[in-house]
Amino acid sequence: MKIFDPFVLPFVLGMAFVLTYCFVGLIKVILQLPKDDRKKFLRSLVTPKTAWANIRDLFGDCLFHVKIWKRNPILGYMHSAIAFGWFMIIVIGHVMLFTLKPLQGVEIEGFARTFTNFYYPIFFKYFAEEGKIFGFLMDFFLLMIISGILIAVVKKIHSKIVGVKRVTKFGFADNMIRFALWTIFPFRLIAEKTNIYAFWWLYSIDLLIFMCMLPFTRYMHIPTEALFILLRHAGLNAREPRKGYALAQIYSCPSCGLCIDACPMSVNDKNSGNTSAYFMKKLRNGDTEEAKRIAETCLMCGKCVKVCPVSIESCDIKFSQRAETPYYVNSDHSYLDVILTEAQRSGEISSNNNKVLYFAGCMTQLTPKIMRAMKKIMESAGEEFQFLDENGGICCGRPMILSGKTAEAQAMIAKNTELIKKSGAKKLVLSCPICYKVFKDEYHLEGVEILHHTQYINELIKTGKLKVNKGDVNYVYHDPCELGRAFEIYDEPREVLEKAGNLRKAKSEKELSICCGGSLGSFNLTQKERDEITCNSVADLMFNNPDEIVTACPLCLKTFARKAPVAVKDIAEVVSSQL
Amino acid sequence: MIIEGKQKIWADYQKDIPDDHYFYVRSCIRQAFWPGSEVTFLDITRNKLGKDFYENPYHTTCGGIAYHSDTIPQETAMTIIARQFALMKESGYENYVCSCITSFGCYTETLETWHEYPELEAKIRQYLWDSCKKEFAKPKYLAHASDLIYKFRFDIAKQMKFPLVNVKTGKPLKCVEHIGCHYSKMFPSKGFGGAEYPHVLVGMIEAWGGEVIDYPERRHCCGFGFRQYFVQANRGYSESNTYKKFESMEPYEPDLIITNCPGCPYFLDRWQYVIAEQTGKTYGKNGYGIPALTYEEVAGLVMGYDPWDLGLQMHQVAIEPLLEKMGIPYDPKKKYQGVNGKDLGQPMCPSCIKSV
Amino acid sequence: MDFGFCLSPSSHVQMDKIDLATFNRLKETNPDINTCIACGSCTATCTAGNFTEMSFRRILLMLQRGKEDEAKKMIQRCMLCGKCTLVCPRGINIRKILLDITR
Amino acid sequence: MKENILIIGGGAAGMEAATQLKKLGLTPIIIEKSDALGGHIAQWDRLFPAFHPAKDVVAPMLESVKGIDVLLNTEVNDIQCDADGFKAVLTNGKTIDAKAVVLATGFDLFKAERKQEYGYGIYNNVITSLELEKFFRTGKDERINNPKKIGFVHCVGARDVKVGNTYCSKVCCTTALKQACEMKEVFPNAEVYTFYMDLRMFGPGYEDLYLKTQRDFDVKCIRGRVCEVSENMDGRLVIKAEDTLFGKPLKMTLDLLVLMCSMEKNKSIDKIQQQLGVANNSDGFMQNRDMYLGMNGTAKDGVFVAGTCTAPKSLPDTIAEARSVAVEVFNYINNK
Repeated sequence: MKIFDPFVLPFVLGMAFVLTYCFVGLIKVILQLPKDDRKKFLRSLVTPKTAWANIRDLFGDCLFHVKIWKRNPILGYMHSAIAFGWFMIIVIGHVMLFTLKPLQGVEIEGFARTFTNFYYPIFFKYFAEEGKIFGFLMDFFLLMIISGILIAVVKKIHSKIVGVKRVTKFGFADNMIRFALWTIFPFRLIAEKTNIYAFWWLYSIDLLIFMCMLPFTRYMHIPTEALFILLRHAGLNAREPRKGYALAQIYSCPSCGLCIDACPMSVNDKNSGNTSAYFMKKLRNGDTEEAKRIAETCLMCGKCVKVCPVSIESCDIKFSQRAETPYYVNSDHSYLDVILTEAQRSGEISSNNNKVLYFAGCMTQLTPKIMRAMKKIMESAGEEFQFLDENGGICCGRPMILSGKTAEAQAMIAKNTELIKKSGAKKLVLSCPICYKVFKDEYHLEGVEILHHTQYINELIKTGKLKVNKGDVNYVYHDPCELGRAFEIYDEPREVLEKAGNLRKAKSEKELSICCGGSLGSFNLTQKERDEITCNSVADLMFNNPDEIVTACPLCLKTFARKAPVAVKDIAEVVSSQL
Repeated sequence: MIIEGKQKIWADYQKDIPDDHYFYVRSCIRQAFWPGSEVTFLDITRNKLGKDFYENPYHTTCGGIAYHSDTIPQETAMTIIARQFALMKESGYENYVCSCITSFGCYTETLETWHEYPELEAKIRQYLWDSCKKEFAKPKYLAHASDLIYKFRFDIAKQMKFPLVNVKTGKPLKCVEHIGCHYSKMFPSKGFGGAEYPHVLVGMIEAWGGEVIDYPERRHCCGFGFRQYFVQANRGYSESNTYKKFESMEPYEPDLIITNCPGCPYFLDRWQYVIAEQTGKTYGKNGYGIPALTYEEVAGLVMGYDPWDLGLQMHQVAIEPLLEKMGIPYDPKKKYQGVNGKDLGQPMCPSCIKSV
Repeated sequence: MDFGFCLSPSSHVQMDKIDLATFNRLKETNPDINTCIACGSCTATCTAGNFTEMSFRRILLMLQRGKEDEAKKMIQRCMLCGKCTLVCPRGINIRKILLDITR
Repeated sequence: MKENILIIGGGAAGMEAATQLKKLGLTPIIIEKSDALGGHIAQWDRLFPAFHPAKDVVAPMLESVKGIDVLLNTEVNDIQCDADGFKAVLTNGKTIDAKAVVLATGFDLFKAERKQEYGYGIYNNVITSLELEKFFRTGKDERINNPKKIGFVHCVGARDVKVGNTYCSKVCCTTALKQACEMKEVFPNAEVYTFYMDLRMFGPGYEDLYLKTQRDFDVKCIRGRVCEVSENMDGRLVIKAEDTLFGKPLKMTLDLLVLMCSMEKNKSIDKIQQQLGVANNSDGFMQNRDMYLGMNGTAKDGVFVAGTCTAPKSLPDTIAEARSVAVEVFNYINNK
């Protein structure tokens, strides 16, 4: 009985390398975590709730690729065939190792025993018989993997057949390791079936190539994703673009390219290089300049995060990347102090806490029709209300945060908070989702209910304060990024619109809605590039030929108005016209 | 620089004034700061050239300083001017010549205003009658004293003893000409050469052998500006104008500055001292300044008048280096002696600009 | 010696002596920066300009006239809200330029 | 008697009017005081807004007047009007009888030396827009020696009560930007500045030219009129202006200053104009009957006007007026 053959050495070498690398990487990531995060992480491992989620997602995401299945069954099959099939082969290999006991009668103990166990399951058939049941299972999963690989080959040659418009473009290393991956299993199959000695070598060498290249290519996502799932469930946030949690995410990105098609910028092929897949790749390759540029080009619409099969929070990483840019001019918003007293002196702020406080926001100042509509709605509903910024207010701070200047935003946040608290109001209504996002995330307004006007209007209708007459206009609703994807406020606006008229569907809705292109998130996009995005988004909204496009964001409104073939209205405007 | 282009303009801006029989009025500032200049003017015109220049002892200020400092209204200034014209009429003269540029500006402005608004002239006529029981006649010709020296420049050149030439090198002296703003900037046609390229001083320099320097800030005001000077806190503005001019002319290394305004030689002279005290900078060679002279002083120098008779000791910037360049003999001991040989006492020496 | 007054600095912008390094750097990445027609929309709509002297139009001019320090001082007022970019009739990416100036 | 139409002026307006009148069956006669047809436009190199070669416009015009009587180096000495029409005595002694007269006498370029503070004719490196155009045509001008800094002054002799012209000369803004771009083409490393009071980009494609001037040619437009020009020791020009947008005066040294001279009424025709009884308007140009329906007519029956003799105009406007005057003359002759 053979217990060793030199061809196992390449595999053993590769395996040893990749295990060492992953172990060092794991330690590195954990050490890089800020202290409080590390504690959180360790605690999450033993907390039953998160532990269960970990197990569920490790199987669901890593092996079965549930999320990809949901999005694209063919790709789902491709991924799970390879991942699950491979996993099963390894599992069955080990099961065989212990049940069939191929080394019976050979006395090997200690290190040598461990050593043989290391490679035995991988080359089982060369050393021992599998038996019928195991033989069938092994062949079955091997063929399953090969079927997955066949789909991958088709996808590579002609991605549209499997429903993918754009695929990530790879460099030499990524192409090479992919070729290695594709050939591992056919070689194994041939080796097992023909027992031609050379193929065992080829098989082993392929494994060596794959494992040695793994840490330096996108396939690193296979081991890293498991760690990432654990970290994610611990509820961490990326604080630095290339360290700790972010590092785990960077290596977890499989460069699958699903975000490329999802990204609104991809409407222009030139800009599809600015999508998250490439961002992660630049970070992985240490190309800081490019990563920085992409981070600052991104619209921050968050769609890539929603479609990511690995749930990589690329927007957070982009934020942390933006925060790294040094600014040599410090903000000075000390003038805000004076405004406060001025506003109080002019009696703009009174302290009647029955009132609804309305904050229009900077962008709404440019679309006064929203303010007028809100005024009319609140009057009709018999609400007592007060404007916080009728004659121009203070920026909410979100644009500063989007620029990576979180600290600088605090001045504005503090002043607005003070103004709101001084008003004594218990309900704050906002018209701008950009404001809404920062008010929800960064403001500490305990005891004040913060509502976007879509929610507020819906509430007024539901409580009977507002009567809306149903008209016969066909509306399509555009979900603003910072209302929809950020807070999943999908139903309220739709309920409101159903009351005011007929709601038609856009081609992409809710979490798949396409950014209007006007986002403050991007610095670098030119007007022309933004216009392309807008046109694409408009076309998507016009899918069912609505009479009017309705949105709930002043910036979307202004942006769409430039390019839409039909009237573009804010939801407040629609409601106020149907009173 | 295309000199033909300037010559064309000079030919266009020639004014018609007679060369004799003038009613002469003095300048408040000049008779105080440069007393030799007006004396020299009368001496040259009367005694050297044999012209009739009458000076009436009852004439007064034209009111220009008060007018430009906003302390009297225009009607008051015009009434003062009307009185001067009445004196001219009473003395039997028709041609009026003034020593002061500010006055020249005021007279021109008054005559032009009366021309446009005859009712104002009638009103002033009434004011003058009410206040002095005098009647005036508008002068037939109005001239500035520099216009006449310009007109006589070739006659003066004939009597010239010391041309504007450096006796050591034989090269013409580099002369900066500075025209008082009120000479022709308000009414370009009233000045020889117009407003942009006035010829009145250029003509003298050329006739007397000097070389004219045209530097970028040539047109700029000396900085007097009345209000800017009279309020102490504002004097920095005044000084800054002079500073700007000197910074601009410095690379040309001028030997002297000729002016035709009362304030300009004063400020171009005195501010050199102040600039030197404040910044340590002097614009002449070897720690000296650049002498800023009146046109009469220059005429007197070229005609061989004694420098101290011309009153050149009244200048802050030492005149001696210029006298040496021109080869004009002078007695240093007499610099601070009065007319009767009486010692006037020596002024304090400034620390940064050479005074001897 | 104290005269009770002193030379006042020239109010002239000395175009021969100004340093345009920052403006030229910005021009490389934002070629539209030259196309400002000084309409003042950015200033009129500016959230910070509602309370302060903040004016992007002037900031651009300051950079073109070598008054970089003044420009950087004024930029401190900016809240980066982006209204200026929305109203610019020449489509200048003002917000990006504002950020780039401070880098 | 032939239906002679006397056209005074052989520039764009005169040539185009003659061409159209001939097509309408009348007999135009062009009187041109210089030795060639073409007028000012023939001295131009390229036209705004799209850098179209001027000769591509002038050449077909010259081609189409072939066969029309043209008297070069000739002016009208005397003109009389009677019931039959007009009797013009020319400087060559000939007399021409005509049924109608078209004044297409065009404009004179403002004499830049009149704006003394700019020092044209005094400072070597101050040139006019016309001289720059000649440089573009011939590549020769000894004053243009690889300039590093070039300035353009708008409104020289226009919108300026000090020179007696309060009107806008209409085409100089666009011409200045065109020439500024062309200077950048010839001297890519030069810094080019234009000093404008308003930029009046009134025609199609003009605003695009303005955008291109700023963005692609990197020409710097400064709002403010140059008020003073002097020469420094190196013979370079020192100019002063106020940057009115910045609210501060500015000073800079230039190697070349181009004066965008305005259009003024061509005064060589004054005597004939008087004899014909055509008055001047408040800008000193010829007074047409009215600026809408009567733009080609004058107070005198049978006397018509076309082109820049009535106001500063662009070439397309001039050509349009020349064509319309032909129709007016045709109707006049037929309704007589």
